[in-house]
Amino acid sequence: MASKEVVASGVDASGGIWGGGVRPFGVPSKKLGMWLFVISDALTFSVVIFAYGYLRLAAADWPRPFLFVPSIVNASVMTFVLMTSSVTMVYAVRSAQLGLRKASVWWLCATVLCGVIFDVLHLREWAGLIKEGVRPLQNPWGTPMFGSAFFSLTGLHMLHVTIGIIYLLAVAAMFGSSKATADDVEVSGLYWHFVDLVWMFIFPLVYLLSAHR
Amino acid sequence: MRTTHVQYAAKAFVLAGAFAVITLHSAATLAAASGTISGTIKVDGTVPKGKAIDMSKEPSCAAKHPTPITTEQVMAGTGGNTLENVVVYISAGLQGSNFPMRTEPVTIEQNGCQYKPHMIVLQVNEDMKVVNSDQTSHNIHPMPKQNTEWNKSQPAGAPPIDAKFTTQEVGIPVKCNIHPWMRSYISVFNHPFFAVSDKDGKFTIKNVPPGTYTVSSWQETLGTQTTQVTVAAGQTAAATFTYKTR
Amino acid sequence: MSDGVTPVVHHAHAPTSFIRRYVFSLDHKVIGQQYYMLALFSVFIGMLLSWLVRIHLVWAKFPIPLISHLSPNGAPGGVITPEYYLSLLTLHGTLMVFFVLTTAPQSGFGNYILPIQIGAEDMAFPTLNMLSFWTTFVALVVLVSTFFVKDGPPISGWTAYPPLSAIGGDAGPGLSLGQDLWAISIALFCIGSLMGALNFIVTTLDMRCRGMLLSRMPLSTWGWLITAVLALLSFAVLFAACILLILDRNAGTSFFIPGGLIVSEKIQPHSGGSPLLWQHLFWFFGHPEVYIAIVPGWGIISQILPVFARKPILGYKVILGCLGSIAGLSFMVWGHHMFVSGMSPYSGFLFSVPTLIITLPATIMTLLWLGTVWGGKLRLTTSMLFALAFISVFVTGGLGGMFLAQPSLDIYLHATYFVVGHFHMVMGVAAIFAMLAGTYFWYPKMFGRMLNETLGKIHFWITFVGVYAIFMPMHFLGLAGNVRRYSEFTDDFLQPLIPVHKFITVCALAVGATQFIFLFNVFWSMLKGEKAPDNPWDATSLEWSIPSPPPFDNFDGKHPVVYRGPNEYGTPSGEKDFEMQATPPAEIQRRTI
Amino acid sequence: MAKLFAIVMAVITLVSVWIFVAHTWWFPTVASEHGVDMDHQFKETFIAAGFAFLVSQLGLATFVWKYADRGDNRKIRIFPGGARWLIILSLIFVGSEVFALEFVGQKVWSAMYFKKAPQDSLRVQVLGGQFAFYFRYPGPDNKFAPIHVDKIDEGTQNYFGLDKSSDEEAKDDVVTASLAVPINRPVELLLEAKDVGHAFYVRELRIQQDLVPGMEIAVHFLPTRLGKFEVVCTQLCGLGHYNMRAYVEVMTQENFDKWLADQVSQQ
Repeated sequence: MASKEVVASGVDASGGIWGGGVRPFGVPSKKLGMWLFVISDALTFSVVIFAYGYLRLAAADWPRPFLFVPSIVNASVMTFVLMTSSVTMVYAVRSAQLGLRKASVWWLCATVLCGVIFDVLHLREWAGLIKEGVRPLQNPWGTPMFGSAFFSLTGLHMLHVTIGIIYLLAVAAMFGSSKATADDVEVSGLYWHFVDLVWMFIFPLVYLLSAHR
Repeated sequence: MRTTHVQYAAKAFVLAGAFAVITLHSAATLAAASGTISGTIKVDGTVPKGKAIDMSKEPSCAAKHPTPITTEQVMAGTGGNTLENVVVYISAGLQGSNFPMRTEPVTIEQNGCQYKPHMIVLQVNEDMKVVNSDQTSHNIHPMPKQNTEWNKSQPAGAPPIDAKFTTQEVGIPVKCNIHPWMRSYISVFNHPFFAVSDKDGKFTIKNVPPGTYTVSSWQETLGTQTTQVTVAAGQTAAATFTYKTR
Repeated sequence: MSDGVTPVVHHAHAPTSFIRRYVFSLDHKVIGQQYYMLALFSVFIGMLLSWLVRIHLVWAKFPIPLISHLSPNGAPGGVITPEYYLSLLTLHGTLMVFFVLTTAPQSGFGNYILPIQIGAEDMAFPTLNMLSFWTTFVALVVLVSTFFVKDGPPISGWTAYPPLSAIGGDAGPGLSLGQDLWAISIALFCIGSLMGALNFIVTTLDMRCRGMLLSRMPLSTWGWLITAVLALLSFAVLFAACILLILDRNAGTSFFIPGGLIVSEKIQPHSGGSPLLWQHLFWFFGHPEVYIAIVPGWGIISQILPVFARKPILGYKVILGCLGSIAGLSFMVWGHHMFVSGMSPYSGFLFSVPTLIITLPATIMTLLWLGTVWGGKLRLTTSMLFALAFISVFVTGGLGGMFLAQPSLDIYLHATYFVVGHFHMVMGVAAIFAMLAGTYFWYPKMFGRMLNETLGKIHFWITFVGVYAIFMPMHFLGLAGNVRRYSEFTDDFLQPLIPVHKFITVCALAVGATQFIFLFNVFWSMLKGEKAPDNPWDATSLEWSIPSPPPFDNFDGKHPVVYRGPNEYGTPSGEKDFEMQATPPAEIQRRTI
Repeated sequence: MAKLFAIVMAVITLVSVWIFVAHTWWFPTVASEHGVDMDHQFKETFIAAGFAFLVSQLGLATFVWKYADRGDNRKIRIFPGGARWLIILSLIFVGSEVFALEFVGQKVWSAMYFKKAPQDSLRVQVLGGQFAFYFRYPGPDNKFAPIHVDKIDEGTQNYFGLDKSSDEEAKDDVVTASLAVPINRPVELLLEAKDVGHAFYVRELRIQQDLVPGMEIAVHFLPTRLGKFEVVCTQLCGLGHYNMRAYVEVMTQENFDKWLADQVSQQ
């Protein structure tokens, strides 16, 4: 009886400094932590998206202000930039794992650049809408709630992108000066891909569904 | 040494005498120089009857009214052709700003889930007491435009609430958040020359310095009327207001 | 590193500076104690608030000393106004639900015990751990500060239903700045709990020592793990909801406010929102929250019962199944808080089915606990007494749920004292009994000294009888149609029930007073209590294989190895009737020969 | 200690059950048709719950009495059959309960909410506001005039913001501060709130329904007993919540007609 127990406990052969037990996922803690964060943050986003949908369905005349030119085009460009940033991120992680520090740092910077471009385009569009008279509780077209919902949802995403930019810069700096490991780059990648993924929901929901016709 | 003593005494006597003379003189002039404005608020047409208030949700108050009381937005005075609860005040023509503060205390009583009086008039920064004589909590809630809005509850047995208003404002509606039918109006003036018409629709404004004034009357639903009045020292000037009702 | 083993932050010696050691400490043990003390503070504040509430309910005109200084407007001359009653009620609810029921059993005991029980040196992210505590601390400060702002704490209850909570000062006192601070406090609390939950999950999955298979983890650890998952998923939702509420209040949005509202004779500048949206979001968090409060309790009880019954827990894996399934179901039943809220009656009907189905795992667990008690050799320590009493009050409270789970009965019972009695019994009393059982059980390990058993027994008996005397009558009041959240019972209908309220108030005062015995016991024993041995209760899990209190890095740099599950009781080998998880088989053989 | 625990638990259990059974505090007598089924439903639930309560509490008490450690060298005993029988037992208990209560016992719910109100029912609009209920009868034209929020004024008792000068339908609307309904005629209430959330709760009629701002929610019932009952607010609505109430009186048809005529005269 007892001897069997020993065998069972011997399953873990990894002689790490802590020699921990059997890991169900074999995931490094930081990565697992980031996954969990992504899960809960995804829920936070889905609440705001749910609220957006709830109000949109409840409203009789939800505005469809986005002309193909410039709004939809602009949004598509933003989408494209963000997807590009995902690709560059993938390269950053890959080269980090291959131990190519310099390359990885450059790819990270490219990703950050895309993020900045995204933010700039986004803010430009906000400014445009505000000039057209969109406020949290009024707009020239229809249901006043449009402004609240639009600004809250896209604003929350923009906040995430901005945080991501800072985060990636920090990681790039630390990885460059070898204070961070390839794992850290990969973890930051998880966050970045998640932010991009969220945009893939917001783009059709907020822009395409509200395209002017 | 001695001489100085004498001098002091002399000075003191002179000062005292001068003071006495001055005070007596000013008092005399004030009494002599002020006049009075008085008159009646008349109404032309039938005064709409108040609607009965259903107080069943507050048994302790309903018990105080064997016959259900009615809303007080227009109160006919005796004879039916005069109006009670109309505010009359000097709205223009006053010289200077520092007028004596009135002495009689201003109190709003919450009794039987009614505000008593219905029309409260007071001076800017004059103390106002809110008293609760009921066996239930009240919540006094003035809703002014110029002054700051406030909202205080007063449980049965709680001490009176002291309040002040800092700027002139006529007809601040007051409601009780707990008993929505309770309603009164507070009017605040930066001078002491105002009055409220009594049961016979009569009003009197005393100690008005001589001069020509614009006198206004305000009624919560029928609105404001104005007239010109000239007050002579020691005389009583008449001012009459007539409201029309459908 | 190839297989993803992560090095643990090694800090073999405690930092020397006072600040790093006791204030901004990274040590999970210190943080656990900090959480425990935070909860202790909150629970006594919350209790004093409930005293004021109870006194006001039955002696409305009785001037309460000192309180008029706390709030001259809220309690002129010590007589509590209706709105201040609601403020006290709101703060009582918020403090108890968030800062006691969510904090003590999970973050308090969990932080202190979980890493030791799985044989880890510390949490996976010590810094995150410290941050989560201090965020929670700030949240508490912000919440308590509402007592001192103009016109006092919010009056919208701990559920903060809009529009009342969303339109600001016009709706009544306390709804301007007080409500803002409330929302900010809760948002902060969400962040703190999310960080904590994340940390717990990673720690439990990644930091287990050699041989600590998932199937060998003590049930208390399982309880904390499952609770962490619940918290991770539900607080994320509440967080977003709070943000939307704050936006509605300050940024001019109106997610929760429909158009054309007239509040204190002003037409509100909002339109298009829906009050039901908040209710859905809040209760999507709110129901899991109930289990966040009670699941650690279940774990703790399932851990303590075998120790003092001297026999293995009955159906270890079945209990795991029950915990898991309840956690899963708890996300499908939020609608049962909204039967009469105007939500579609069909969904109301659908929500009631999973609600009643939750009874199944709950019943199984109760029967398994009874089965564990059956045929054991019960050592009736204070800890065990509270554990047994937990079973009793949990059953009582749970059965009340059978009534409320049915929409057709909820039509009558909703928002009556039946509900108050129900959730206090199951979520308040049961969870707190689990905490007390845990306190009497782990105090020797946490503070190195034993709690005084005599004081403990006095504390237990008055509390146990008292809670029944307080909360059972509330069920009867509910049947008689006594509405909750009323600051006075002024109408003829409720007059005859006031004697019952008087009885409840008296009992509440007595039980409350008894808790000060406990408080005294806790602090007196820290200094004067008798020194605790390593394993005072003959328990098996890892925390009892190390000195009490444990050394700074728990296992003194040694790496514990686990050879068996936590339930090896009543298997006499030599003089002992239990086997510790960490005892090597070789030693057992030596002993048995 | 063990005996004491057992006795205390037994006493608590029996006293609680006795108070339930003796109906020391109980529902006020029902006054509506669906309420009868509701009470029946409650009785069934109570029997099931009471049974479970007695068994588990007294079981726990006996176990503690019987199995307390008395220092003898008695061996512990594992529950015969382990968890299996207990699981089966709870499956049976809960299964039957869910079936009985959920699928048989939902008559009331469906009667109240799934069925529409009968055609001939008396329609009354209820408006909740801080802190009072107001009621509106549509009058002969059976139409409710539109509500003009800007015209709502409690000082002049224009609770529903009616504009009698311009709206034809407003002229015959009857606005009251307390509700009266004729007996044995179905009533449909249309519930609305003007400021924050409220709820409409009448114990004797066994109705409770939230009033949600921005929604019009309909409930219907059939009053079957004469009497004057309390309408109270059960959704926390502000400082006057405890005092937000009105009265509903179930009258004979002729009394109701008299009452209505009297109200018309007061408009």
